[in-house]
Amino acid sequence: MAKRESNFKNMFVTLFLVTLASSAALGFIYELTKKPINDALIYKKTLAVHIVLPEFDNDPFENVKRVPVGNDTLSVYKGSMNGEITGVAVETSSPGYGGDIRMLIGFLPDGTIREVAVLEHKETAGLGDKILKSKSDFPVQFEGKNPEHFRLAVSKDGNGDVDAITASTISSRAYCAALKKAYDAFKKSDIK
Amino acid sequence: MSTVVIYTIITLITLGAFAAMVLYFVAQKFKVFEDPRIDEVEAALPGANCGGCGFAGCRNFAEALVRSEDFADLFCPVGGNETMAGVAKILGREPATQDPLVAVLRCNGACEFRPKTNNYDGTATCTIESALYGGDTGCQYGCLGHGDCVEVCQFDALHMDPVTGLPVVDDAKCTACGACVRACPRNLFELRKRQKKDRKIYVACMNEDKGGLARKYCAVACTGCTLCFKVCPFEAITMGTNLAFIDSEKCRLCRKCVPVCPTNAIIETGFPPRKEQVQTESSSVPSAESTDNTAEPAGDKDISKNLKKEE
Amino acid sequence: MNNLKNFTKGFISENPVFVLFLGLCPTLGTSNSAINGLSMGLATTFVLVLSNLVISSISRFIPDKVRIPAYIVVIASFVTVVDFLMKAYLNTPGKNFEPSIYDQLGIFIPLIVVNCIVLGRAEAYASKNPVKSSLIDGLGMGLGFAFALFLLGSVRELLGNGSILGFKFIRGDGVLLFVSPPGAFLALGFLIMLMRMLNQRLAKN
Amino acid sequence: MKTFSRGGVHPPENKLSATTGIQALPPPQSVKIPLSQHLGVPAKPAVNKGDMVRVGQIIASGDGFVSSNIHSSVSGKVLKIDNELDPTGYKRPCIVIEVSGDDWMETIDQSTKLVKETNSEPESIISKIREAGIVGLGGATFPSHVKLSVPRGKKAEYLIVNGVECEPFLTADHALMLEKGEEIMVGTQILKKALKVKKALIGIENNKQDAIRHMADLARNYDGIEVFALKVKYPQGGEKQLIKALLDMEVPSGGLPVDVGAVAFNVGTVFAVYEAVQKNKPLFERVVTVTGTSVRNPSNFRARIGTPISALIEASGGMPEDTGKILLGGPMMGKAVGDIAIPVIKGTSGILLMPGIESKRRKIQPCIRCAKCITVCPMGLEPYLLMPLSEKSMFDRLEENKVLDCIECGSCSYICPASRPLLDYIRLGKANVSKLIRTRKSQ
Amino acid sequence: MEYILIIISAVFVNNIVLTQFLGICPFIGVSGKVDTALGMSGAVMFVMVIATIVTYLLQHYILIPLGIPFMQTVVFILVIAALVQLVEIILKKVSPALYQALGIFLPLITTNCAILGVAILAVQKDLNLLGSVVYAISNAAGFGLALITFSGIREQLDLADIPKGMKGVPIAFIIAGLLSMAFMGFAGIVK
Amino acid sequence: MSKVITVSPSPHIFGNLSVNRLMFGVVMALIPAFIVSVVMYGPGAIIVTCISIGSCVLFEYLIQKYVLKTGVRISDGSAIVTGLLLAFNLPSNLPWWIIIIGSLVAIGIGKMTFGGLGNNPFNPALVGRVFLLISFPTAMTVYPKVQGWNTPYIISAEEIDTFTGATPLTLIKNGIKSGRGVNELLEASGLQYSDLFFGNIGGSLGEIAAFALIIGLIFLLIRKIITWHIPVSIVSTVFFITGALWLFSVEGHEAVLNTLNMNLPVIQTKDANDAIVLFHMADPLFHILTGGVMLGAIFMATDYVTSPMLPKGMIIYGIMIGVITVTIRLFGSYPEGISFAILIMNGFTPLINRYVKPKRFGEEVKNG
Ligand SMILES: Cc1cc2nc3c(=O)[nH]c(=O)nc-3n(C[C@H](O)[C@H](O)[C@H](O)COP(=O)(O)O)c2cc1C
Ligand SMILES: Cc1cc2nc3c(=O)[nH]c(=O)nc-3n(C[C@H](O)[C@H](O)[C@H](O)COP(=O)(O)O)c2cc1C
Ligand SMILES: Cc1cc2nc3c(=O)[nH]c(=O)nc-3n(C[C@H](O)[C@H](O)[C@H](O)COP(=O)(O)O)c2cc1C
Ligand SMILES: Cc1cc2nc3c(=O)[nH]c(=O)nc-3n(C[C@H](O)[C@H](O)[C@H](O)CO)c2cc1C
Ligand code: SF4
Ligand code: SF4
Ligand code: SF4
Ligand code: SF4
Ligand code: FES
Repeated sequence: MAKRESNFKNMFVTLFLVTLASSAALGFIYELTKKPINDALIYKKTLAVHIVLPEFDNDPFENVKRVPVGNDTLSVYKGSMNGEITGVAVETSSPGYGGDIRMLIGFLPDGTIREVAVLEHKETAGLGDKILKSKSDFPVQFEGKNPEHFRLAVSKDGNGDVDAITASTISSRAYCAALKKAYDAFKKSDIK
Repeated sequence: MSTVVIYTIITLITLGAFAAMVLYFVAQKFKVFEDPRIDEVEAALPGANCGGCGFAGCRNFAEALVRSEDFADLFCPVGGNETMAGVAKILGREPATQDPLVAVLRCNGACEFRPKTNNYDGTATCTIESALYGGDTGCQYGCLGHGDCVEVCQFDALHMDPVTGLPVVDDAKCTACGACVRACPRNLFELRKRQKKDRKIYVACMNEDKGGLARKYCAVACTGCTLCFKVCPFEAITMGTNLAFIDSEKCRLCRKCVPVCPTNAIIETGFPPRKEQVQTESSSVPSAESTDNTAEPAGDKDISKNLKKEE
Repeated sequence: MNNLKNFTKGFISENPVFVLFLGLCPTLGTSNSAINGLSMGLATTFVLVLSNLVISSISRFIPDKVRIPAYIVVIASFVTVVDFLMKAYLNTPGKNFEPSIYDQLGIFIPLIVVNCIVLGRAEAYASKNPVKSSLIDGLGMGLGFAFALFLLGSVRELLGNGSILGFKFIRGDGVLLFVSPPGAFLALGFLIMLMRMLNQRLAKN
Repeated sequence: MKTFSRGGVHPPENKLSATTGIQALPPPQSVKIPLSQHLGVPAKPAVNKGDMVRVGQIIASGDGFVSSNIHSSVSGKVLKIDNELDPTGYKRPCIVIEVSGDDWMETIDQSTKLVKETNSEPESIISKIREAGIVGLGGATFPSHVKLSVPRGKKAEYLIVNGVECEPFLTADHALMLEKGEEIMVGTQILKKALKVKKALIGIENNKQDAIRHMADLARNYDGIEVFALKVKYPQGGEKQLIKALLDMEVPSGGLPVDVGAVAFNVGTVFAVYEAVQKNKPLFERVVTVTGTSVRNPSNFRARIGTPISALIEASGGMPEDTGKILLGGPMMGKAVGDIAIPVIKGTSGILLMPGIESKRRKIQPCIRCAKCITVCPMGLEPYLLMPLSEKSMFDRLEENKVLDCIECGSCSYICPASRPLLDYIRLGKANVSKLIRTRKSQ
Repeated sequence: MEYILIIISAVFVNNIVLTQFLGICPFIGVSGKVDTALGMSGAVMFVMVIATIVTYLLQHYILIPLGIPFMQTVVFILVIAALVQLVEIILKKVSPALYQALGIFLPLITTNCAILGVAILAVQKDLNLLGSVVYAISNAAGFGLALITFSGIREQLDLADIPKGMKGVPIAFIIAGLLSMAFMGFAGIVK
Repeated sequence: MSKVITVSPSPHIFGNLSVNRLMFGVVMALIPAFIVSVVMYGPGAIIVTCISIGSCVLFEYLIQKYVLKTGVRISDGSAIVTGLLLAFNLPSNLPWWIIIIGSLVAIGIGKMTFGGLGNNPFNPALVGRVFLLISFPTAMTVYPKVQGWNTPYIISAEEIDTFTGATPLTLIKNGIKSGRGVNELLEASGLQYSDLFFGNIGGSLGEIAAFALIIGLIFLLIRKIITWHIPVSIVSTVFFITGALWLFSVEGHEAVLNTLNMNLPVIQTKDANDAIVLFHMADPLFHILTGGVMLGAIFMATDYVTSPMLPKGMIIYGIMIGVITVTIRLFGSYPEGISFAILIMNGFTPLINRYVKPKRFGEEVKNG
């Protein structure tokens, strides 16, 4: 009986010590890594803007404009250098084959498309996912084009200048539609 | 220290302590007794699950061992005495000892000695063939050669000899598990006491036909002529139905019986070659054989030729 | 020599993935590319080595009944540390917006804690052996695990994407199935078979 | 037209000897009469080496529960009682008799006159049948007196007479029905009386139109006997299938025909019963078909038990050159033997000589799960499954899957496109499972 | 509707074993026989639901209020380990029959990714308590579905002659791969 | 008795069925569909079929001879059937190397890893096809337009839009996705039901002509190679489920309103922006005539090795295949689901076989 008693005490004490040590250590390390973790999160959030816009020194997440286009409302971020606007990023989306394709589009002040980042998509691997720059050259054809002159529709449909992805017309159409929406928002937002 | 660290510490410690306490008390309350020795014994067994002990696997055997009063009938042939001693130590009992055994094949009816009388065309397993009829040779006792025994040996101790068409036991690998004994429909395997250097002397035949008939279909059949029986100084040989049997417990490996066998049905292994003098002894075989009234003259010549070839 | 053997056994003869079939979930889940496999393997190695170290040095003081909870707390703490570190330093998305390594490994980082290799090694080896050999054992097993993941990741990446560690050998896509879930099972199945044959070859010689 | 509902195959019928009638074969020079011609323990010899015996004399008595008496089929001297090759393919005890003359016991009524009336009581009929050593001539050689003693608590209601003869080639029953129809009718009445039943049903397959007509004509003069034509389908002659076809009742799994109130006898058995009861003649001869595609004169012989099959083959024109296989019985269930010195026994319904090319089995291929074997199995079993279970010794699952219900009809092996030896393994499985059950029971 | 989507998603589209790779060890380890697979599925269902409820409560009433969600891993695994042991002990005493059927699998479950994985995923997906329970049940069902199907195939293959090198685990992975490939057909049913 | 007598257990005679006869029967039954494919797709159909059969047989030979060393058994013809059916599941312009990968997967992974004929739990041809579909989605979803003998085998990237088109199912599915009605789509494409029946549509080699497949079915039934249970249960399940749903779709609603003057409700869902979406779908006849339903139901789901053994099991299997097919077609990403459905149910076949047993003789005692 006595032995078991002390055994229980032993168990209790051991667990107590182990948990004490481990939780103290964890708490401590948490404090240490808190800052780098936060930095990484912030970088991740702004990465897309960094990619699509030319260099800027403001915080694009201040003064976000909400611009209604059709029955949707798009967010428009602007980037400026020394107070001068260097570009405008528009968050847009359109339904593709597998679901909504969400993109961030960077325009230069004159409306030229600078760079497109796909934030989220559910297109099929090997087909629709060629909208990603890492998978094909499809997105490259938009860079440096101004939708003013470059018609944002697939050539197959007869009213556009876009070469669609083979066997993925739907994704291509969605991509164009999203871009068009963004351009409309860009124009409406009147950022100059 | 920030509050986060303090909260961390408090939460984890509380949780740990709580878990420990609950577990401890519940464990006390809901205790079920299961003999922990079963696990220990099982760990001590070879784990081959071969069934050689007569139980359905090692765990089953372990349970039986733990439950048993003594080990009288319990023995693991694979692990042998060593394992049993280990088990006995765990259970604090006297180990059962048993002389190590080894399987031998009691048929020497290789293709050359035992011509085919018909052609078997069914499924190539011994059990199925023997259920159908006496086999494709005139001997209905001998090996059928489809290797059911080889199939069941888990220790890779058996393989078919393509020339003789008979299975061969690899003494080094045989654990005397007895699987082949159970598998052979002709009951050709016997577990015999292992002697040093794997020496063995045994009658490699199970043919119960009368001598002449036996000889007619198989040149190396035991004819039941009783010569070996008469020559054995240790009464190790008994006569069955037209068949001699050498008891491995009694046999002292004197080798006297081997040369007297007129059909070379007694096999000796593990011995050094015989000296010249023995050969003269063996040349007296034909004369001894004449006491066997059923022997056919034609067979005589064959046998003596065989004997000469072997020596 | 003995230490060397202790160290190398985790690679082929006692490889946790190919031979012992432990830690299969992360193996399958994170091997869609070589770099992911390698990262996961190294993260596991980190936990394995440190927990082996700690456990073998404190095991003497731990009563049997609370052995497992105590070990789990130790291991889980190291896992959390890895989680912190990766979240801080391996959490940068790629140039083309590919998810960060931390995001790709996702749920499998906290799950290191239930990886049978870690607890298994703690139980079977570290708790019974001195610190130094436990360390070597942990390192060997961990690197063996990492090796397996890297190998599987490379195979899948090569077949599925035509690249290794992101370095492309072909234009366009590969056999896409290999980077999707079924490919993980198939590739691992065949790799285990090959490893088996290799082991047999080795055992014979 | 009636038939059984599940499974069955249609092997080519090849009834070559259907119209040849029955020839009596004279006793050979010597006979070998095995002591075990029935299920159950072998009979005990009642004569010694050197004794003189007469035709019909009891030479071995069956004492066991399912054992039966054995009578000498010839007159002459007992040469020896020794192990001889018998139809089992093993050497087993036989009484070898050297024939001299043809001296019948005087108790036997040798006339061919039909004796219709019987005054015997059921008990004395059964004891006469036992004395006469009658066993089922349909193949199973189960002692008939045992079948007639209905176990307590069960009641027989129908007597089934099995004139189906569904095995290809065999015509012994067919010939018997044509020549001894009247006797069979009387035998049926006797059996009805012994069983205390009112109805007898005779089933005959439709490929024996003449026999159906003949028997139906005769039956009109007898009370409570009905003849049914059955659609040709193997294995209609299996008693469970026959009962299903005639009465639309299924003998329960593991049960006996009496469980559904039926008792079945082969027409040959019925004829033997007639002879035993009315003529006092024990069972020492039977009708044997000798046939085969290259046999010169396929015939039906009335042969003495113990006659070596070589004598019958000789009588039908000799062994054809191309013979590759010798079967006792039909091609579906018959037993292959390796020697022609083997004697005819009570259960030998035919001798089939198969040409060498036909007797080779085809190469085994993997099972393609075509389910043909399930479709043809009259017992509703799954042979494709039973075979590997037996091969891999999974006895529990074999038992679960009713391996013991298999009647060994061979339909599954017959149909299998992959030439799998299904029945070989199923038989093995049956043997192993029965062994298992026996040890379980004894424990 | 929302719950139906959770169920379809977890059972078919994102099957926990075949596409999420959780609980592979028992999937490979105890799938030799259909009966065992049934037992294991039951045990997983039981533990998964309880564990998800407990961890949900811990997460939402202790870790988040105290501001220490990073302690998730440590706390969850500790609780799950204790819980499994508790269930085992109680089951053994209270219902030996159930213990025979399920209990023998319990030790396997402690170190099973599926339990901890589902607990963490349920939290990550921000489901409410009922949602978490539905999520746990459907994942367990998905696990059971995959495991039982798989054991059926393996039992059948016991009777076949698998090439030597493929026997056992390799062939199990091939089957899992093909099964997973077949289940890819459900892609897109739940967006 | 000149030679040695043979002894073997009974039975001693055997039926004249054999594995290669059965396989050859399937090949015969596939010939009408092959002819249609050649008529519609020209040389491409022949090239794809030859490469597929040739490489399947070759891989089987090589694996049996050099890897498994079990002895070569290609003469049983199962590899030919696999090759043929694999080809029938591919577009007629598939590059040769993809076909070879498909054959390698079908034979190597789908069949030989399990020990070859009779042991594989999954249909080898479908394993090959689905593998390719997932691995090379572009090549596997671009079908040449029907141009008879002039259809090119190799289509360059530039010409892809002119020479290729979608299958009817894809057409409808994509159309519905972009919010258009089925009738409108059918009209725009000029598709007739007779085209569906006689194969004047885009698709895999073997799936286009329902009539040729039905001829094959009749042949298989007459020769007793298969029973009706699987094909009939699959096709009728697809028909009835799509039929029932169709009644509540925009198209069915219209049709019912026009013919019976009944006003059935229409199923509605909401999209991401909370807008109401009306349910569109093609009619049941369209669903059974298009895609691989016929090919799958008649030739692939009936594969002995991978389908249940008993009629009852076959019907359960067939119904489930139908249900899964329709589910994938209407709700999944893939326009066609029969391949997946068959593979999934292949996985359940052992369980079906385990629990569905034949009625044993004497199982229930009918009389007291
Ligand atoms: C499995 C599968 C996935 C598909 N995924 C996509 C996709 O991601 N994006 C897309 O636009 N179309 C996708 N499609 C649709 C087809 O490729 C369709 O044929 C095509 O969009 C229309 O044909 P076209 O591009 O040649 O005009 C998919 C089709 C299938 C079968
Ligand atoms: C042990 C045993 C007992 C039997 N008892 C009876 C019985 O009491 N009544 C009966 O009609 N048949 C009995 N039979 C005979 C069988 O029902 C059956 O007729 C016999 O096995 C031959 O049938 P078969 O030629 O179809 O195989 C018995 C059989 C055996 C093996
Ligand atoms: C597959 C099979 C086929 C049989 N065919 C016949 C047959 O054609 N004729 C026959 O009389 N008995 C046949 N029998 C034997 C019967 O089942 C049964 O044993 C017999 O009718 C009982 O009568 P008995 O005891 O007089 O032999 C067959 C048995 C089996 C198992
Ligand atoms: C009726 C029937 C249908 C078949 N269907 C297929 C099939 O769909 N795919 C295939 O690879 N083989 C098929 N085969 C051939 C063969 O059964 C197949 O290769 C085996 O699955 C290989 O083990 C079929 C054979 C038959 C008799
Ligand atoms: S010894 Fe027995 S089991 Fe072995 S091959 Fe000979 S007969 Fe068969
Ligand atoms: S030879 Fe026989 S007794 Fe020896 S190990 Fe093999 S099976 Fe067992
Ligand atoms: S008939 Fe033969 S091939 Fe067909 S399922 Fe039965 S065993 Fe298999
Ligand atoms: S031999 Fe047995 S398993 Fe085969 S068909 Fe006949 S009853 Fe069925
Ligand atoms: S690693 Fe996931 S269950 Fe073992």
